Amino acid sequence: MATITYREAVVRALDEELARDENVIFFGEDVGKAGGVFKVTPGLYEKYGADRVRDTPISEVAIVGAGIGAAVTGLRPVIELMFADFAAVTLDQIVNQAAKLRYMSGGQIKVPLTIRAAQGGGAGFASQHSQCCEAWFMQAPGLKVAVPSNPADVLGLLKSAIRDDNPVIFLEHKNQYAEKGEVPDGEHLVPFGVAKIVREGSDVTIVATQRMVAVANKAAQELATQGISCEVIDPRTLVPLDMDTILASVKKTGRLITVEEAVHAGGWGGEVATQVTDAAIWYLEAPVIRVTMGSSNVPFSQPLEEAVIPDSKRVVEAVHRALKP
Amino acid sequence: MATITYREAVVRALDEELARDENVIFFGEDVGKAGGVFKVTPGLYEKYGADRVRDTPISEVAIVGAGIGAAVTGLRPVIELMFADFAAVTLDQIVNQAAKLRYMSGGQIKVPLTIRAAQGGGAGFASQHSQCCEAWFMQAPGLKVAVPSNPADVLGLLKSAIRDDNPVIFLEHKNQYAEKGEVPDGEHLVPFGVAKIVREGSDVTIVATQRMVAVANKAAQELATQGISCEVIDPRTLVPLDMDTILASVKKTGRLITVEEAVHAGGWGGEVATQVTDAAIWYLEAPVIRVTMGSSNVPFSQPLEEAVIPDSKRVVEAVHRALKP
Amino acid sequence: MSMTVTTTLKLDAATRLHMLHQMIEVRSVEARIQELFLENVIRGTTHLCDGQEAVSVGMAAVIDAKRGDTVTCTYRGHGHALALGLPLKSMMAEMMGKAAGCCKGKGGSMHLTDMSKGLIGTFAIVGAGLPITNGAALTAQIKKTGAISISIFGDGTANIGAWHEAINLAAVWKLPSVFLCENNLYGEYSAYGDTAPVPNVADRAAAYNIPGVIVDGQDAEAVYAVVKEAADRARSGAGPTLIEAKTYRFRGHSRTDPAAYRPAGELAAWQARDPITVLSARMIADGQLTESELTKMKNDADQLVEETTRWALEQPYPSVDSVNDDIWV
Amino acid sequence: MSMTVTTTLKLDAATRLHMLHQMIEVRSVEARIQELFLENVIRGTTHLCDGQEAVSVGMAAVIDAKRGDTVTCTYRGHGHALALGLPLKSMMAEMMGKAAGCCKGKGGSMHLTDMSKGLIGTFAIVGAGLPITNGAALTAQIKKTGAISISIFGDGTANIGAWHEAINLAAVWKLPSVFLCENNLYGEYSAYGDTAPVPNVADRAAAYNIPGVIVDGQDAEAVYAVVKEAADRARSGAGPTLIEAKTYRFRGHSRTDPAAYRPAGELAAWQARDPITVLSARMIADGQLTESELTKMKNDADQLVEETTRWALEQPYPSVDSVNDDIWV
Ligand SMILES: Cc1ncc(C[n+]2csc(CCOP(=O)(O)OP(=O)(O)O)c2C)c(N)n1
Ligand SMILES: Cc1ncc(C[n+]2csc(CCOP(=O)(O)OP(=O)(O)O)c2C)c(N)n1
Ligand SMILES: [Mg+2]
Ligand SMILES: [Mg+2]
Repeated sequence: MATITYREAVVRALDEELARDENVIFFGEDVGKAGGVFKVTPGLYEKYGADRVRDTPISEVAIVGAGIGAAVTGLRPVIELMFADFAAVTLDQIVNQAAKLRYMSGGQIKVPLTIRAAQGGGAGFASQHSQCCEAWFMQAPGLKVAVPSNPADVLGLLKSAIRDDNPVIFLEHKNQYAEKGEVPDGEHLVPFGVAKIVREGSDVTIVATQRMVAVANKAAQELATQGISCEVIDPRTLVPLDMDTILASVKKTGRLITVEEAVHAGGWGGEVATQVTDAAIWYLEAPVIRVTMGSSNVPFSQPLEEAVIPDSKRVVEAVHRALKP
Repeated sequence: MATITYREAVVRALDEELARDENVIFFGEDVGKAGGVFKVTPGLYEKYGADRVRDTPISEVAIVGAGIGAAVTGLRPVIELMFADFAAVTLDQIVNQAAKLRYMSGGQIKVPLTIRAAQGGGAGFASQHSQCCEAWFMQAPGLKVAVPSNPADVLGLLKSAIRDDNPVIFLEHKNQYAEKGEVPDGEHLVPFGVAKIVREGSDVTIVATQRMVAVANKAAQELATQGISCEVIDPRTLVPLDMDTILASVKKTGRLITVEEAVHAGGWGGEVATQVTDAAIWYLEAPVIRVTMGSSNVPFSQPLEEAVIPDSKRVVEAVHRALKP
Repeated sequence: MSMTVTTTLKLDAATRLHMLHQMIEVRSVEARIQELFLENVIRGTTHLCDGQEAVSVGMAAVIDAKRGDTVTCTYRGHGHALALGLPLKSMMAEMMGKAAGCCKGKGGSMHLTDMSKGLIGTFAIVGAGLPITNGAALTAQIKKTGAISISIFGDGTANIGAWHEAINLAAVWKLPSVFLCENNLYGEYSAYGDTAPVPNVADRAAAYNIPGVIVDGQDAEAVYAVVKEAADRARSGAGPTLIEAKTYRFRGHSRTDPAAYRPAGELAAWQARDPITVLSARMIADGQLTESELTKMKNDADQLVEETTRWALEQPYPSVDSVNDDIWV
Repeated sequence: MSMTVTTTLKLDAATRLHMLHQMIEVRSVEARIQELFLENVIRGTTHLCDGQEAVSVGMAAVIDAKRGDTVTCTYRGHGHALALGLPLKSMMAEMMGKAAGCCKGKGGSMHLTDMSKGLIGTFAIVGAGLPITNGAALTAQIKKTGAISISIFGDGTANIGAWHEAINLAAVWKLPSVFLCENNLYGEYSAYGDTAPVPNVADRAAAYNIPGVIVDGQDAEAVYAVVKEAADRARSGAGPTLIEAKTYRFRGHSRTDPAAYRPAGELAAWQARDPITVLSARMIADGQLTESELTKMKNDADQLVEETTRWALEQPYPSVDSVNDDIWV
């Protein structure tokens, strides 16, 4: 067991897969010579050379398209879009092309492409550099979506993403890059579609992703001191989504709270909640509560930004409300 | 009361607003000289001239951007993106710029822009020309979203959209253009955020939009013959969303079914359903069921396309399930 | 500035005959498809290419799928697909949404695909194919296969961002990409000159420091020559070329377009340079073909298309259970 | 091909003094902002413009907000905003996310906006400002106000689709837009030549059949001259111009960038052509300024910035209840 940062987990996964399979290539804006804007990919350019690790012009449409075409013809490209917000300039290539080519071609085409991007707020980057964008991708059947919350999952999920024959959107939380965590020694792969029960509990089920996992845990700890037992679940991948684990937990606790660092409409919490209220409503002993950013944009000013992003206080309130007789 | 088509309602709304306010302009690909790819805008170019009604190059980013800049500086542009699927090539201008400029500028900027696009399947246009895209826009606070289901609402909502000081996404269903309906004589405005109870009922609440309203009605008629009374609600606008009307109905019926011509994840049904299960779960006597396209793309082949798009049979099944003791 | 190439290259009789044969077949297919649409046997929309067949066959003659050469094209792709070798049956069945179609009925007219023939995608979003061709070219560059990738698109496409980004990236990375523009004078119902500020699409090549070549799109041999030269250049590592084939669609943009926007006489003037006539006349002059052989070729093509149509009509639709197949690997 | 303009225009002493004063103020502000970031008084990120001040003041001297002239710029916009007249207090408060900021603390460094000064937006998405400038130009064209709109962007931006689409539309519609590129040799950490295949951004103007002009971005008067000419051309209805100002940022791309990628001596060479020195030397030579006056101007600027900083530090944050204000009209 070594302790590494979320950032180091990214580069380790890329390094291991670039070394393992010569068909793996990696490109994006300033990911090569400079080692990435988030300093996430240092050394890869020097180690694997200018052919396999490339800097690109500022051309997200061309970057994703090149990734698709290379994947269709036999490579396993990993591309970086830097800030996930920038996916909006190339959404067509992602949701209309990468996601649908296999379907439209009747299964002739395979797109083993991994698209990395950093999302999330909390650092004062304002409205155009702070969004959580998973919803854009969950709506495109054909795309898998990973949202790792810790270094071990970054490592294991990114390696699985690169080996997956489907296009994968790999969303890193930019405010977690410095977070440390233990990772197993040797090869570490985390399968898609397997949620992690981060904390066991019996009174309330809390589903959270990325930075919100820690927020949920903090709330759970505080609630434990009040004799309230929370089960915290991290889906780890949103497509595929491990509803079995979530449903089993809700059937046990009878209460569901989702915690999202995203706007309410279209968020993954809606998918989790509606699958639960369709399949397990008779088990529910409380309203299903979604803790989200509501209908807010991410402001620059610190107190305002802290007000829109869910914190443990809001999770605690939600749990109390769910437990109100 | 005149009877006009959904298509004619679009051009009537544009004509009335272009005539009423010289600040209203209209542009897009082939909307002028040719009268639009869906033959929705004939005569406007001849009537209002090449300055106010313009054909553009195939440049959706430039089109939306020009609409934003013109709106910010005092005009009330209406632009057409033809197929809503194409919004994916310019999503940044829509969700990162149009939606956020006012917020990021601390309220200095106003963007009275109306973006028209035709969405929906059923005509054999395959995966890249048949999507319902409302979810992309609902997730961007600052954008209003209209989804008219009949000629009167097209007329009244489009006129309201053009007069709105916020950016509005106006989604027409391309398979409804030929549908006829009555429209009031004289000026007809429909306010945003006011749902329409299309059919009153007491056993089940069915919320549906656009082509699914007719599907829900058909199911309701069939169910009526079985002694089951359905209330069918058409929200008409998804942002703002009239939850009061929906909640009142669910509190009366105790059962909620949403019918969407879209993929399950991220759909508006998730927003409706989770707001209900948060605010009114104690009124629910059945699982909340969402009838959607599940996790499918829209295929070309007719029998396959008919299989993915919800029909009245699936709605009837859902109602029966909701009524199962 | 771009240069105009008027080639005097003469291909051997066999190659010419093959090209002529393909063009005649495409012409016959397009006519039949239009009828089938009007009869509502085929649904949705279609974008016919008759008048532009020389581009399809000139381009296809350069492609070697075995080596890994690839092509991306647009919804106006029937001719390109057939010229690349997509079996007529697979295409006709696909047009009707039948299980025997190349895409199992899921793609239809706008998404013909045949990986075995190098046709890695037909894109219905304007400009979407160019960036993807770069990716195929990138694979060739990294794996040193000597393969190239050709992206075919129309004149109106030169105004969309994807076009600019893709050509720029290919130029910067010296990718073995070939950008082949079919300038048929219109983008939908808009004349080229109404939406672009430069006389020729190829004039824009200078902005990427790559060659811009204009060729007679009605002359299959001339198209072959410039595409071959661009392909050789790409294989040599010298990077991409932007080719503009001046051509014309004999029909409207899509099924529903009567093409009323065309000036009187324009169609007739272009029909006078029908690519089938251009090549067949040359072959007759060179003693490689007789009028009666030409007539027979046309009749044979019509008959083949008719038989294939009947065959396709009898094919079953895909089973409804297959609707969610092929979303995931 | 683009043409290089070396102007000999001499502005009057008052205008020169105003430009010099603004450049000195911007320089002082940027230095202070960098400190405040390092002290974590300002959060997030910032993109300083020192070294590029001549572009800001030369551009701003052409803008008449009263007439309706507008500007869109980028996250590297402090200098442009101040030169256009954004009050220093509004800016400093905004940098700290205070209620007194021009955007009430919601925008920060990357989104400075002042509608009253014609600054209709500062965009943090590369290329996003150009299409929006066209819209402002469209309003001017339709309302015949005689106004123009300038979009300012960097060299790396010329590779993104929005750039191509916007310049093309402006050329086709002959919009009164002016596209002003600050070529500071780098896009983030990438040298211009590594991501573009042409020597100059302005070389691409030919692809849109509009003038492409290269100007010394360290010479405020030269920048003024070319922007003025482009603005007059736009007002006359002749359409847009693409201007490339050759300049250099004296610091890294953003707060966290040590700019290790710069070749040795490059910074020094450009500092030798510091825009403040270029103009002040000329004024001293022309007897319009003395060394001591110059020194006093710099000290006064530092003092003003210091006072404004202290003022801003004492300003309150916006109330948390305001977080959802200004999403909707
Ligand atoms: C991004 C996008 N915008 C608009 C359309 C609608 N559309 C389909 S074909 C077409 C015209 C394309 O013209 P051109 O590139 O000249 O090709 P041609 O049809 O003439 O072969 C347009 C605008 C589209 N499919 N995709
Ligand atoms: C669409 C998009 N892609 C990438 C980025 C990240 N980014 C911010 S600034 C920048 C470099 C821009 O370079 P240039 O246009 O030369 O402007 P400069 O910063 O040098 O003034 C990049 C890549 C972005 N903000 N938006
Ligand atoms: Mg064309
Ligand atoms: Mg730069």
